[in-house]
Amino acid sequence: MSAAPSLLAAIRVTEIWYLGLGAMLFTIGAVGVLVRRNPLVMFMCIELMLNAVNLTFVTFARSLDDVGGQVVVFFVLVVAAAEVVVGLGILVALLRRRPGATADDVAELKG
Amino acid sequence: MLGIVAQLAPDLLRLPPVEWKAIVPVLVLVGGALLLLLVAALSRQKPARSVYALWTVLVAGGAVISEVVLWEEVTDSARGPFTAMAGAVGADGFSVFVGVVICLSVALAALLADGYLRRESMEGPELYVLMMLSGAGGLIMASANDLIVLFLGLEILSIAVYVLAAMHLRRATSQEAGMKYFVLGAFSSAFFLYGIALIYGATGTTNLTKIATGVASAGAPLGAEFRPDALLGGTPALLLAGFALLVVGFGFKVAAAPFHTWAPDVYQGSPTPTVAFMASGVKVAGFAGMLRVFYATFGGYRSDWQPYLYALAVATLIVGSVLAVVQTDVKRMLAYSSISHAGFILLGVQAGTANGVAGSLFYLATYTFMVAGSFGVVTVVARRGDNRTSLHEYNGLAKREPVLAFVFTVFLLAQAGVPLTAGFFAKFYVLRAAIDAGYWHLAVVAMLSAVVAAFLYLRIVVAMYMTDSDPDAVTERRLRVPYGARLALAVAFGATLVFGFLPGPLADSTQDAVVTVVARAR
Amino acid sequence: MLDLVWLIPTLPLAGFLVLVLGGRVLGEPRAGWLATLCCGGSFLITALVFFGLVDRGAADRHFEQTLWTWLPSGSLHVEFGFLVDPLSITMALFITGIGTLIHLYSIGYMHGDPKFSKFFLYLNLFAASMLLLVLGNNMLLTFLGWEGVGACSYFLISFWFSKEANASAGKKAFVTNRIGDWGFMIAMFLTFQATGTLQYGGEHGILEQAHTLAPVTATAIAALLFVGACGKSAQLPLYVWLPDAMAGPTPVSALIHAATMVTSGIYLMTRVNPLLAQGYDWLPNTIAWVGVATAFLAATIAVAQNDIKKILAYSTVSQLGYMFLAIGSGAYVAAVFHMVTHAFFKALLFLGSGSVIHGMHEEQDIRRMGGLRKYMPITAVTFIIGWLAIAGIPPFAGFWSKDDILLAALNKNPALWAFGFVTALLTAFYMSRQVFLVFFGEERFRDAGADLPADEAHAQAHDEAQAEAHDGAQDGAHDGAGALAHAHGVEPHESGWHMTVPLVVLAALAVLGGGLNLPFTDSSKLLERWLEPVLESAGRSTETHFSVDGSVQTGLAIGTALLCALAISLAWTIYLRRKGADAEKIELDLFAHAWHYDEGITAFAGGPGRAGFEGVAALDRNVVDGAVNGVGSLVRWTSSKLRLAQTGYVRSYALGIVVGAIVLLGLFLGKAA
Amino acid sequence: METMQHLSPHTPLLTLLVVVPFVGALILGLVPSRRSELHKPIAVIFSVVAFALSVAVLVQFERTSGDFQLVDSHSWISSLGISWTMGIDGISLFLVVLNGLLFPIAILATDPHHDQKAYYAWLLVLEAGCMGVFCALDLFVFFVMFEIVLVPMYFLIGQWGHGNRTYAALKFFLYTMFGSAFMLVALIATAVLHQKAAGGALTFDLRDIAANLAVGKDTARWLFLGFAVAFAVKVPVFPLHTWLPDAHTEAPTAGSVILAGIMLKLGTYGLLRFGIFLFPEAAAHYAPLMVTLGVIGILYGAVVATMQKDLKRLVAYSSVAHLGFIVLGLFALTTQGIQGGVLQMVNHGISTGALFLLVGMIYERRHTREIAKLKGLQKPAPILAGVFMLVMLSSIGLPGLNGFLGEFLILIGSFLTRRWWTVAAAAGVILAALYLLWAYQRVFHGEPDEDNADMADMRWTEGLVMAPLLVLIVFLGLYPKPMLERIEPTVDKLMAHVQAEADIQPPKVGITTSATPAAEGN
Amino acid sequence: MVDVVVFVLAGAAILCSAAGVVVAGNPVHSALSLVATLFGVAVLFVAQDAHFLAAVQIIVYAGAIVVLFLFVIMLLGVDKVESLETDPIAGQRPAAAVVGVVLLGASLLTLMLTGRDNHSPGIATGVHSVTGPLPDSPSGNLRTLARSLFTDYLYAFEITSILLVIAVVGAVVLARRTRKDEEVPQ
Repeated sequence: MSAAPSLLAAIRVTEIWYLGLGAMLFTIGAVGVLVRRNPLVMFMCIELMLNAVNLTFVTFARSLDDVGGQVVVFFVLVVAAAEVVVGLGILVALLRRRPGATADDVAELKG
Repeated sequence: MLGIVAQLAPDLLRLPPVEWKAIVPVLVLVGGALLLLLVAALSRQKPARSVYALWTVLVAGGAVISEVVLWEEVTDSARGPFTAMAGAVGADGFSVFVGVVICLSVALAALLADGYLRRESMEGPELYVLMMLSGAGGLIMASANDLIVLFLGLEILSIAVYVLAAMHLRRATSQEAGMKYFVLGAFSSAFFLYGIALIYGATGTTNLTKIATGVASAGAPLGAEFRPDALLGGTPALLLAGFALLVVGFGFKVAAAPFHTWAPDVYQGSPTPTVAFMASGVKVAGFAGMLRVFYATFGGYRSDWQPYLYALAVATLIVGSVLAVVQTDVKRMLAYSSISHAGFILLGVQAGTANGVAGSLFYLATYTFMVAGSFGVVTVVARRGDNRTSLHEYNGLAKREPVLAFVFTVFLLAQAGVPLTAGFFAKFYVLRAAIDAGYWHLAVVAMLSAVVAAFLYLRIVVAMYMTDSDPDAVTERRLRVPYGARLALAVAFGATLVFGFLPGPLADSTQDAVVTVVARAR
Repeated sequence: MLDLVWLIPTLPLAGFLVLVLGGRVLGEPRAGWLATLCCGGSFLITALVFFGLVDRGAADRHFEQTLWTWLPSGSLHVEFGFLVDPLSITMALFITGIGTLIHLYSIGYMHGDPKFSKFFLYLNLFAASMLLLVLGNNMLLTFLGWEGVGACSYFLISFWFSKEANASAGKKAFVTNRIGDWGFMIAMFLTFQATGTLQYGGEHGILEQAHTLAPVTATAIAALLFVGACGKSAQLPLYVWLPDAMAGPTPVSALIHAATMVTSGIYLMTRVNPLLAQGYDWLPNTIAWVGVATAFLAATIAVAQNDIKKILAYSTVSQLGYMFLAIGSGAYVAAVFHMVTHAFFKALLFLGSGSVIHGMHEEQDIRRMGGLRKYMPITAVTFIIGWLAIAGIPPFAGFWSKDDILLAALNKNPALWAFGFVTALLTAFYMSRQVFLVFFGEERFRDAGADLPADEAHAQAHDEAQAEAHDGAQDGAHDGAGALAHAHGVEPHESGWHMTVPLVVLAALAVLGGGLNLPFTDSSKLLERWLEPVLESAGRSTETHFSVDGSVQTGLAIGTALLCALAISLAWTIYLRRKGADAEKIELDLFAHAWHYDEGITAFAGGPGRAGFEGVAALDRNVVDGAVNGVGSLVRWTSSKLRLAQTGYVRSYALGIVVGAIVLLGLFLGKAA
Repeated sequence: METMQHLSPHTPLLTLLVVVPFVGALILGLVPSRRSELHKPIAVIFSVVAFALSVAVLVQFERTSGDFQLVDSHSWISSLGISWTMGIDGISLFLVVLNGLLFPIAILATDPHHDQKAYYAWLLVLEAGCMGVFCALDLFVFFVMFEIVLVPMYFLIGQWGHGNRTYAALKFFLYTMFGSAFMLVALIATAVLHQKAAGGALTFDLRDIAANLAVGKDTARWLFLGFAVAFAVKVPVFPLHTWLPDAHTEAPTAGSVILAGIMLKLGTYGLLRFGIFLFPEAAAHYAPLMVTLGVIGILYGAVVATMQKDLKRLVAYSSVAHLGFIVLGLFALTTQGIQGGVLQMVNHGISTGALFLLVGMIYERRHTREIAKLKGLQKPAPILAGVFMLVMLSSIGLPGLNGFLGEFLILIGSFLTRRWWTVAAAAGVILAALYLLWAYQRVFHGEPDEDNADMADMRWTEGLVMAPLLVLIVFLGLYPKPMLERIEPTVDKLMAHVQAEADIQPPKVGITTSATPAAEGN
Repeated sequence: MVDVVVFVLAGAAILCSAAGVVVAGNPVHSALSLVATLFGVAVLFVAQDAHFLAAVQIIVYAGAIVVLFLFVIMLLGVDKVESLETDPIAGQRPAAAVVGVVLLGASLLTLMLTGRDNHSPGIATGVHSVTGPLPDSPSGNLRTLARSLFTDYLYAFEITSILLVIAVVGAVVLARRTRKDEEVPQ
């Protein structure tokens, strides 16, 4: 009975757990951008990537005992918000002209 | 408000001193943009549209003046570069030089935009506002002394340009360009940010001065050539991965292969004056960030990043020149050419020497004129709808519009690197830097790619001078060259030739503008 | 008087310049007279210089005059100057002398030609060049004359350029000569390297230095010069241009292609005789064998020719072969002697044939002649004199000179002599054949064209190209004349005095020319004594020490003459008595086709040669330029493939960015790992 | 002449040589297009003034000195040590005069059928550039001039050329630029490495660098190759020659004259000045290669010329052969070879220039250059034929005409060091006779068909324009001493330099200098 | 032990919902999955003592940004289910899979390499507390953060305003309607 908790207790959640999780999240986001055609979902995937970065920053902030890493997350949030606004604006302008268009449909310019 | 707080609770919040001088150029641009926005929004009857452009030029000019004032200080040997805003801003010759170039790019693009907006029946001062704000972002990047500030500047610059790209609401390709630019830009920003995070983890700070000068665990500075690995053995993988991801971000902004893919599509689809800004201002800002981070901050890690910039330069040179060969759209051709120019500028960056930085700066400055002029001509020739950009539209242009054709030819030849144009000296300086640093093989690759790229410029010249006009083009109305565009073309033309004959003063200033680690707080 | 030497080439040159500028204004016949006067004046000056030279002692007969420094470059220093010595002045004398006669003759011959003045312009230029050739005091100036005469020869062969064949013949002559000139040039280079100079005379001249040269060098230089001589003097293997050169107007054939230009090879070899002496023995042997082979070969060919000029052309080749036989045998005097006598009688024969052609209205086929002695008596008589001279019948000039050569050959190698001897018989035979068919027998020109034997049709066809060339003589306006003559027959007539006077003078010289060097006593060997200063430097005695004694010599001479007479009677039997019934037994196809040599070369040049050139041109187009365009195509192809990556799909671009990021990450991590 | 003597020695004659035609071009640019009657006179006046200046240079030239003369130096870009340094010696003197002579002739001899103004302006720019190439003593200035001439020639071919002109113009530009790519890299490397090794400031001064080239042997060889490629393309040396037939064939007459007469000499001049003079040891090391290529060029060019169906193309290939001689002569590294090479540069300019003028006259009358369509022209046009014959014989290398002496000196010079190459090269003399005489036969001989029967003979104006060339052909063939004695001191000096630097012995000539004759090794 | 459980649960939630964002055919589902992911990340923020950030994460991200997404979905009616069976771009999906694996591998490799080379425990090799140490108590978090934001990061803070202006102007410009008849023919 006590073996399992002690084993669990022996396991410490170190920074690499968080960083690894961040890397996974980042990768999922990146892959999402590659495989989804709906531009909205692509934006969401980019948000996933930004979140992964945020997680990384917070983790580093803790291991370095430095507040700077946490402050950065604020700015990332602002940037994410601004990006989404403009991105959705572009999307609105685009989809208003071509309702239901996917990212693949917008491929007139090429070569 | 913060001031009030600070006054009320001095021990709670000790505001850093604000070095106005260092941020005046940014403030001028932002203030000018906001003023324009307010006036345009509040005034009953709309002012003449040219006023917007004029205002933008004035604001950019004001920013340039404030930069020049700053230049006097930072290049003064007694005073020199300084940091401001709690070390977030680094005011040095480099930031000033780049700032001036970006302001020029804003002004030129604004002049082009004037006639363009009227022709395309597009409204509003927003384009100018966004351009000025974007320019402010560029200035922020140039003077950023903190990776976060750099990132914010990059986003300010980019997000505004995403909007600019998508702004021509009646052209489907404009939105397509905007969408592509946005998605890919945000995507690459995420990589860039991740890179910042890794570097933060590796160094413990995002402040460039602190990174560069280093803070040992004991808290004693190790000097400019600080390398943590000197203590630990080998550059930490975290830092190296950070470099790689930063290169992704910068590479995207400057359109270096393999992160260039957006450029042709976006250049082709976006409103042409915007493209002029994109190809000059955005590229300049991207390279400014790159130089600040790699050359100045991580100069001690030169041997780590040089090989990869080398590879990037080779790929960019080849892709830019080779892919241009089969294009039939002039805007697209110029897009590829701008990629190959990025490769040339990378030559200077990767040399990792003061000469290299100076060469890159010279290249960027002169390229701004050449490319703004080129896209200026494209703007004019594209006619209403902004879609007459195919090569055959240029057939026989020399017969119909001899002056325009000649001016365009000069821009094209300058881009090809023909002597007695600024473009030649631009190539000369970066080549010299590369060779000086021992990278003669890269110089050879670059020159060979220039030969391939020359084909593209000559093709346009062939169309203009050696091909007969399309039958319907002859019967069409003559092209109207708006006054703004005339002015812009004249300035660009003059600069291209003047710097082609007398590059000395400009080259000397680039020597003063070599980026350094700004460590002195004023 | 020797100072006047510069006037010798200058006078014809002046004539040339005047004719260039004002030839058309002068018109006919003044242009011709001007040219003749210039040449004649030159002859007079030459004579003056000659006497000036004679006045000097035998040891002092060497005079140089430098006009200006021509080519100064480092240690190379070439003057534009003249060398007067017995050899050059002998050459100059007969060049100007015969030249003047032929100028005069041409006034009549070229009468009515629209390019009358141009013809004389070329003739004067030729005379000037030829005189530079022989009078030049260095190899380079000789070469200037050498190529100059080649160019004039080219101009004159293709004088009636409207006919393709004439133009081709001219080109062929020039190009073939150039092959020889290649040797000449290399010889000059080697000479310069070995001796540091190109001057003949003087203390440091080539001739003085010759005996200090390594034998191998001397041999090489001489051999290369001999290559040049082979070209200019139409020896194997380069003789092919000379028969074709008959496309030119007949006076040209007489002057250039018989009397003067073609003998410049002999002059050259004689000039550099010290080199030959210093060199290895195989070279003189080779020269002798080439000479005798050429002589024999050309004689056999001449047997089967039907063109009156072509017979003479092959005869010239054959006689030149004799001269080289003499050179190779070390008998320079004999060579020069034969050169002079040959100039007399061959010029005479050519001019005679020109007179015949003229009188026959441009007919050149001897099968359509016959019995002409009645119509053109002066021509016939002089021609017959020439015939006897060349056939080696005493006391005509040819007998003496040919005899000298045969003796020298016998002395060198009996085999050489044997070939030379047979050639002499052949010469007598084919010349007799020509004389009999032209001047004797029945008159075949009235129904000409009808009686050509059928089996000769193909031979005729072979000659067509050349025949056409001659038919078309006298420019396009006269084109129909020959054909007309065939159809209706012609009434031959004697030529005017312009033409007959030179014939008579030359006939006299052909009779008396032997007197220059009679073998009876040492004092009668005028030429030998005269040339002694030039030849004694050879290091070998010019006194040929014959291994056979005098009586044998005399016997041989008489025997040869008798056998030649026999050959003549054989020709008489075949062509006059039996009217050419068995002619085909002697006029072998092989001979008619010139041993297929020229045809072979033509076939080669037109076939594999041309194909080779085409191949190189195709190589240039497809491989060398193809590589250039290929690079262009490669770039274009790469571009068109690479642009496929630019799909337009934003997701592909994102993929590209990720891949790029991974690559960079991988590279950096590779560094870290 | 009197006034020329009075020119002060400080008159910057050489700078004027460059500036005068350039100013002429600018003035032409300012004259309105519709004042077409002014264009040709202006062009003629300026080119004649330039010619007069070049004659003044000839008069002022000190005959016995092998040094650079009339040197005129002004700092241009001081930070790079670049200065506008002009000077001539015996090598460049006659090329300058030839340049001065050929341009007025080319301008007078031909008329463009459209766009007069631009045509003459480009020609004058071209003249300025060519003058600059021959006079420049600064590596950088040389390169600028070397490269700038591409532009006017590109336009001349592309706009006023014949059928396949755009292809030819593009090929010409790109091919030459390809070569220059290597040269630019090598040029910068030379200056940079020289500075590094020798210390002191960066300099591009030819004299300074050549005086003590402080780079390693292997480096110098690489640098030499870099330069050599550029010049080899320009010369053109086999197998880099294929741009030439296209460019020559499609160019307008004046373009062909200048291309053949002047621009090919830029390559040979460059090989001499920036190959042999700058890198003597490397030149000696690569001499076997260059000589071999030269010889191949002689034979190959001749063979290919023989099979050409286009008269201009034939003449173009003949240039390949003739220029092969020059390369052979230069790299024989003997006094006679180099002197012959210089002489031949001028001679080839005269005779091939004249040949192209004549072909141009035929083309103007018959509107074809195809040999098969021309026949029997000597009948309707005897004077033209005669002049053609004279020029052709000069080209064939007939003694007594100018073409021979150059070839002869080259061959005799190269024989001293490269015997067997020379033996092969001399065979080119045979082939020259073959292809030119054959061409002459096909064009001028034979009975003219009806197309050719009425061709007009040479007009007296045309004759007048040709006259100087014809006079020179004969004069220089008989009395080249005035030229040779001015060339010789420079060549002697050059040879001394080469022999000292490359550690080679002067070839032995004559028995007196050598105990065992050189022929012993035969 | 608690932190392990929290990490595992939150991590699993994050990964699952992140995967949900990617694989959900309906964009609304994706948006909701995104919210879940954001919550998970917020939990991990809390686990690392970044309480304030966790709150902001929920308010700004989940509350504002995702709502904006949903708003646009509704506005444009793009909530139609995307067919995810195939990818029209040939090879895109396998390439994405490969690239994803490699990218992840590279990232993890980076961490592992750093951990290996680093003599001190942990991955972050940087200098500690450059900007300032983290507060000991959760209550100090906000204060410390705020001070840093308004001193060290004052400039960055100020320039974010530009970003917001751009966002506003951009949205206005792009949302502007145009008349159909002015359509530019392509």
